[in-house]
Amino acid sequence: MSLVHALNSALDVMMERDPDVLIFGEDVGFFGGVFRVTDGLQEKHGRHRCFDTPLSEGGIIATGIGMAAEGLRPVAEIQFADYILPAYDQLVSEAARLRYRSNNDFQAPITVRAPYGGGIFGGQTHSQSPEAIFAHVTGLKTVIPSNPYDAKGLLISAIECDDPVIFLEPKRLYNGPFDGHYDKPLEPWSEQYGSDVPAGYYSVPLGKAQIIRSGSEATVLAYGTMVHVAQAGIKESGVDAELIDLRSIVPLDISTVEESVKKTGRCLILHEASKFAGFGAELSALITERCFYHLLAPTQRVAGWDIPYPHAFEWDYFPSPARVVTALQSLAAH
Amino acid sequence: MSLVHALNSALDVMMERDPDVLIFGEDVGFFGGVFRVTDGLQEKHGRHRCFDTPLSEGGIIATGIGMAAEGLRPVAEIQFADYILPAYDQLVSEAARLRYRSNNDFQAPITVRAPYGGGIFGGQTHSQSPEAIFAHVTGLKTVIPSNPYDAKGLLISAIECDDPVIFLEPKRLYNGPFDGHYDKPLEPWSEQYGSDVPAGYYSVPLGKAQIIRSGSEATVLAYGTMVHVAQAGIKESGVDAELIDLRSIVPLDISTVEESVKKTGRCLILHEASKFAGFGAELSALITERCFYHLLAPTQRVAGWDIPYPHAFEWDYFPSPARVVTALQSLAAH
Amino acid sequence: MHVPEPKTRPGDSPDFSEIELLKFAPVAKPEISEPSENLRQLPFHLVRTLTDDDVAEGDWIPGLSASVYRKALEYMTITRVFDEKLLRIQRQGKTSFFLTSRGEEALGVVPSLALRDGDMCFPTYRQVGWLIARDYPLLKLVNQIFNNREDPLAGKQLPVLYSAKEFGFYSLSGNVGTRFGHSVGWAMAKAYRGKPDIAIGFIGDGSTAEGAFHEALTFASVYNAPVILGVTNNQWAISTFSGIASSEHTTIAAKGIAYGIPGIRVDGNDVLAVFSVLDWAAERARAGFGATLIEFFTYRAGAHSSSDDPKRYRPAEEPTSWPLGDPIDRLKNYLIKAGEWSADQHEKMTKAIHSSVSESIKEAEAIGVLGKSKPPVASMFDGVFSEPDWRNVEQLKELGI
Amino acid sequence: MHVPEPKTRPGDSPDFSEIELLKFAPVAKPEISEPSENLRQLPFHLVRTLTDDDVAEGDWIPGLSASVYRKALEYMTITRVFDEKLLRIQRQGKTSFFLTSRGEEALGVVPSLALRDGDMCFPTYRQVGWLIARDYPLLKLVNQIFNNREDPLAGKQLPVLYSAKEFGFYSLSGNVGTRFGHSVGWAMAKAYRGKPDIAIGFIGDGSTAEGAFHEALTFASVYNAPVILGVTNNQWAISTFSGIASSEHTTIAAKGIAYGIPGIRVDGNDVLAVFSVLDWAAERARAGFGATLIEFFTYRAGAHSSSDDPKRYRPAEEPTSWPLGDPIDRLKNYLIKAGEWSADQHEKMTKAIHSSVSESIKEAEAIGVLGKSKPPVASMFDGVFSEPDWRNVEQLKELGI
Ligand SMILES: Cc1ncc(C[n+]2csc(CCOP(=O)(O)OP(=O)(O)O)c2C)c(N)n1
Ligand SMILES: Cc1ncc(C[n+]2csc(CCOP(=O)(O)OP(=O)(O)O)c2C)c(N)n1
Ligand SMILES: [Mg+2]
Ligand SMILES: [Mg+2]
Repeated sequence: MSLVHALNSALDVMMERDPDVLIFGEDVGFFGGVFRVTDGLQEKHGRHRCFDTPLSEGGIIATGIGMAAEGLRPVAEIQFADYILPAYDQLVSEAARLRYRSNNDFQAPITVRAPYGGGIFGGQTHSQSPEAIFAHVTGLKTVIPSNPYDAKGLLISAIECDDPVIFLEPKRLYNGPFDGHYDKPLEPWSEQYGSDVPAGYYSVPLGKAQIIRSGSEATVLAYGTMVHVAQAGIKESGVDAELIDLRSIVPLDISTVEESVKKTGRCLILHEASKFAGFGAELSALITERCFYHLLAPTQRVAGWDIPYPHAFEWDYFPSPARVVTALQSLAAH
Repeated sequence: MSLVHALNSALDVMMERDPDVLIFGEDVGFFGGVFRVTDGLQEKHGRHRCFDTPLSEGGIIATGIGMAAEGLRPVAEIQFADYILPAYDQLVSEAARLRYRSNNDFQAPITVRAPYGGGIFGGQTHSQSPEAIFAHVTGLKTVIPSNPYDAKGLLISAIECDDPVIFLEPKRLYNGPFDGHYDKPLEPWSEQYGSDVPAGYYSVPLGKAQIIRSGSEATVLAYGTMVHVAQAGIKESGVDAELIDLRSIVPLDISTVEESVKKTGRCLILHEASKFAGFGAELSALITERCFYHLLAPTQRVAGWDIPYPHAFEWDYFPSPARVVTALQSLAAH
Repeated sequence: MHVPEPKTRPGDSPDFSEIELLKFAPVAKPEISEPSENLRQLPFHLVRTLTDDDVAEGDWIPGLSASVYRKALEYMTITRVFDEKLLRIQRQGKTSFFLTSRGEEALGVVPSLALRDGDMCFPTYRQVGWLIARDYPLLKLVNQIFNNREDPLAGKQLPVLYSAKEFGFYSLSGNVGTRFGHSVGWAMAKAYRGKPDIAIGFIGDGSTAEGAFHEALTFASVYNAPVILGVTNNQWAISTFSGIASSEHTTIAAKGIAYGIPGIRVDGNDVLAVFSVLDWAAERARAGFGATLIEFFTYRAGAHSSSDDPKRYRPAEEPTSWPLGDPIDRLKNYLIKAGEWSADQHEKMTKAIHSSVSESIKEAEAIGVLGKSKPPVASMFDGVFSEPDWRNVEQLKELGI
Repeated sequence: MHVPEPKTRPGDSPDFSEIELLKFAPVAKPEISEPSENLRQLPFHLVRTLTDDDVAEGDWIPGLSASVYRKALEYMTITRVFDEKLLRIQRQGKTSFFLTSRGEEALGVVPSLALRDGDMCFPTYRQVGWLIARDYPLLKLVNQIFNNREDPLAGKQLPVLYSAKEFGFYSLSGNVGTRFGHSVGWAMAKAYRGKPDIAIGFIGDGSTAEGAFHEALTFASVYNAPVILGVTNNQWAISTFSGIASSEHTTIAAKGIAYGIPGIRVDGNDVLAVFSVLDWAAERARAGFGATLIEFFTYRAGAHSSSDDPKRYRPAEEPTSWPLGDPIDRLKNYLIKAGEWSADQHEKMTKAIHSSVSESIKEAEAIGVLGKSKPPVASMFDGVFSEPDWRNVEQLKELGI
């Protein structure tokens, strides 16, 4: 099953199980979403459970929070993560804070899905990775799957979670894995790790990382598309690295990370977002604070450059397996 | 001169020198701003140069960007940094990106002033420190002064800068320094370091940190109110620490930081914002990357807890000199 | 470039001549089923019932029994007394911040009485009257204001930013405008479930300039949400007069036309008119005709908050010159004229209120004012998420308590 | 809860009966000095001049010379041919993305001709006609679309997100709605300087739901900004019909009433009417009467973009059934009937356009299509700030070029 289908299945399963689950966003109703994630849901579950909204991200999230406060389980789609910013105030000042400020009187269990990341020649405003601006916000959970199985299980957990969850979908992985070798032919998900997706209900817990590959010489931390790039990079580097797919950055599975870095003594952090003050900085800081005396080399980051995402330079910007190789080899040399 | 007066003087000086400088925001006109930073400017320079706006942060910044694109030098006040979020999309998607995406065809030299930080019993929505969500954005500069002299000189540089600048004013320092000892009587600015402010034009460059105190055992990185807390903490700790006031976090004066940490071998980072994925993480990561082999101890962060700013617990939340002492002593012990 | 400026500033005499004119045009009351297309003149009038002679006139007399009005009178008086006393308490340094609804008491109290259990109010910070009119314990209000160990919000919120779900009162926040759209989502949820409950959202006149206002009205209109969208137009947004938020050439109620939603402007200091307009809008919502935009035309008779001094930006006599009077006085005079109330009763009631409010304050003071009593420090780490996060667990340890 | 749904979907026959009705009511043209209070009926009509018989009628005939209309005809035709050819080029994989203004060519071309040098357009992505009508070199457009080494935006932007300050064309971005308010600020700046220049901002019908729309109108109204605020209502926002963005019970033009700004709805496929309404609004702005909201009523005859297939959500015959016709055909027929143009001339012109557009494309292809030629990679680090930052300097080194 492709990642798109896995997400679609998660929504379908939850709509069947729970009449409180409503789905809405721009073009998600009759059309089924510009990436087809909500395909068929309106037809199957009716116009009142899966519907189009006005083109207003702030309005979508405000409406969703009101529904959630009433007791529904809204799942809102933001068409591209780049366009979540008009709703940033609602997410930070309201969704994230409602429980705390009301001392548990109200809660806002909304799930906000958005395709994120590059690799599809989307240019500056269809390629960004905004996870850091959510990770810093107390009260928001941020989840990023890297394969169909996790995508479905994590989305189900997100919808069931009593807290607001930002659910970032690596759009480059929707219809097939992608390891950064953009000149290779596209592969479909079938046969790939994580593409075996049960039809019914199951969940993958939020806050549990997954060790994709164990290794002894270095730890690589990644999420989303970069998990695949990491795999390619590790293979090509010849370094025996342990690869951890964080799966959710808040809550962060710190014990898995800590254990691994203490074992390997070296850490490489990957993300597509630009580097400066990105989420990789937090990971690096945590490793310093918790694993300093085990470190054999300085923790490194391979990330997007500190520039907007430039259309013509997609592959000069996107963190490549080659950069992973260089970083891993320089790490291992220490 | 107090920090409020220094800012007022910067605005006044720039309005006199440059008819393109316009000032606007909620309550900044006749009333002179809720913190009195624009006091008297409307009366002196006229209603068309300093005026009230509708209560709409998004509208304020959008209007300001349009003015800036035309060639004016708008200085917008956001009443509290907490309320900058409705304008976040304008700042990130427009102000920060206009130059790059238009390949220098247009630019957006807007200065956005906002009081930030805690220490005044403002509760959750009058106390936040949002610098990290700006630092991550390519194309935005973020400046935070810690004393009246710098405040005036930096604000003048911000207005003269051809890039959009977020200018965060530590509101707890407006009318006197504050070192975290909240039970001590308030002191005025007069006689304090940095309170000797020339009446006329001068500037302090963006991107140059200042060494407030040199020392050999550890480096302390701080900005805004925390510079004063750091001073108190260093004094009480007995550790011979070097204190660096970053003054602007983008651009960051990396060479001053690097040089100091290489010298001292230890680093403590302070900020009021909650810790997780805060700006301190970036500083910590940079230090690991650039000074690893000089480090004698793991870089530490003393920051706000990862909770919203809780009104009754102001002093349990606000990073105290005592926490600085503990951190410094533990650092120095290694 | 035009920069609007109020007609008068400190030192001038107040000039309310234009508002005087609004007083005298009777407004016909439409059927609730009337399509919004036929109601496009409505927002340019002012719905009133109580005349300057303290009698009720016109189409909009709500026809409720006098006992309801007496209740409103009592709750409004409690609200005012509460505000006065707590403002004094704040001045004494017993808490950090306070804010009153002086002059606008009807806008908290009347909706509370006009709407039902099961309905939900998404208030502004100037509507404690809603809670008071539902007999929310004053003691709990003061405990919240003091952030003491009995504070229902456990010290987490600034004074007056209450939350009381059981009383149909949504969680307040310092950010203005951000909850207006929640009322629409909440109402849509009720409609989705087929429940008869409705929502009422409020926003200040100044705050209508936020994009969130437009978004709420757009969604309310598109999905025909059973919601009343109220604007408390008290003429000021801190020091900024209402000409800066809206236009000098239209009314706030007229903004309904932009969304195909009926817009009504009502004299917010006329309790009968406020009841009547709310009933009309609530009935419309419950009958499936969708949202109504109501502009409650009133005047902020006090300072913006305890941090503000309005004498710096408006004539000191403005509050006492408001042509539409004071909501408590007008209702009292109406009831007295109608033989349903007396000066003597009023005095007695007021006295009783004074002592019961004082009582609550004393009780709360005994528990502790701000800084003298507070919930356990460890509790500040609770409620960030539904379940605690390792970061908070470690930070609690680091704090060493 | 009501979820609006278009009357027809794929498989149905298009139903435009309501729009048919709009065609036949003459609309009086007010003085530019007429206060907005007196113009509250205007937004519920549709301003037209060209009848179904291809003659011009009514108050709004702009009275420009035929040579102006011939120019408009030519530029609209260039726009259409350019769009058609480049869409094909995109389908051939020579660039990543494309988007046309098919059916809406008047809304780029006519404003460009109606406004002056010194004025500034804040366009949507469907208004390349503005640039074409100002003789911006087609070659540069194609170079941008190919992101080749001659791309004026140096490879930084998605195809069609042009910027051309010298041509009065503000920088585009993928985000919808965010520049609408910039037009207001820009206009305020001109007013502040006492210059006669005005701004024209555009936004799509779907995008009017963004808070940014409301904020722009609020600021334009309050400061009386010399700006024309245009909504290109092409009935669709990707797959979402216009009933979802605005209300089913009002018009977009009527949103002006909310701000005390005149709102006009004009047939956007009627070039004469578009000229006329723009002239009226521009004159108002220059004369100090402030902003005008114009709803350009049109139809998106093509797909949303190269990533879209409209047959999935609307009847395949909708585009050819639009009751208000095609802007190019209607203008052509009007000019022919008026004796100012001929079928023969038209054919010749079209042919010439085809070859000149093909020429430009070929020239650009010779420089290189997407991925075959690009600006130096190092240049991607330029222009983040006015001066380079050490991070970018180091990253350029890390990239090893
Ligand atoms: C988003 C946001 N911006 C600014 C403020 C600061 N502020 C608090 S109240 C206020 C004025 C509100 O005026 P209005 O909406 O008319 O309500 P009123 O106080 O008159 O009841 C302002 C600017 C805020 N609380 N939230
Ligand atoms: C802020 C934002 N949200 C969502 C999108 C995705 N998107 C691109 S175009 C579009 C529809 C726009 O419709 P409309 O405003 O009617 O303009 P049209 O395409 O019809 O000209 C959407 C939803 C976007 N570009 N920006
Ligand atoms: Mg107000
Ligand atoms: Mg459209």
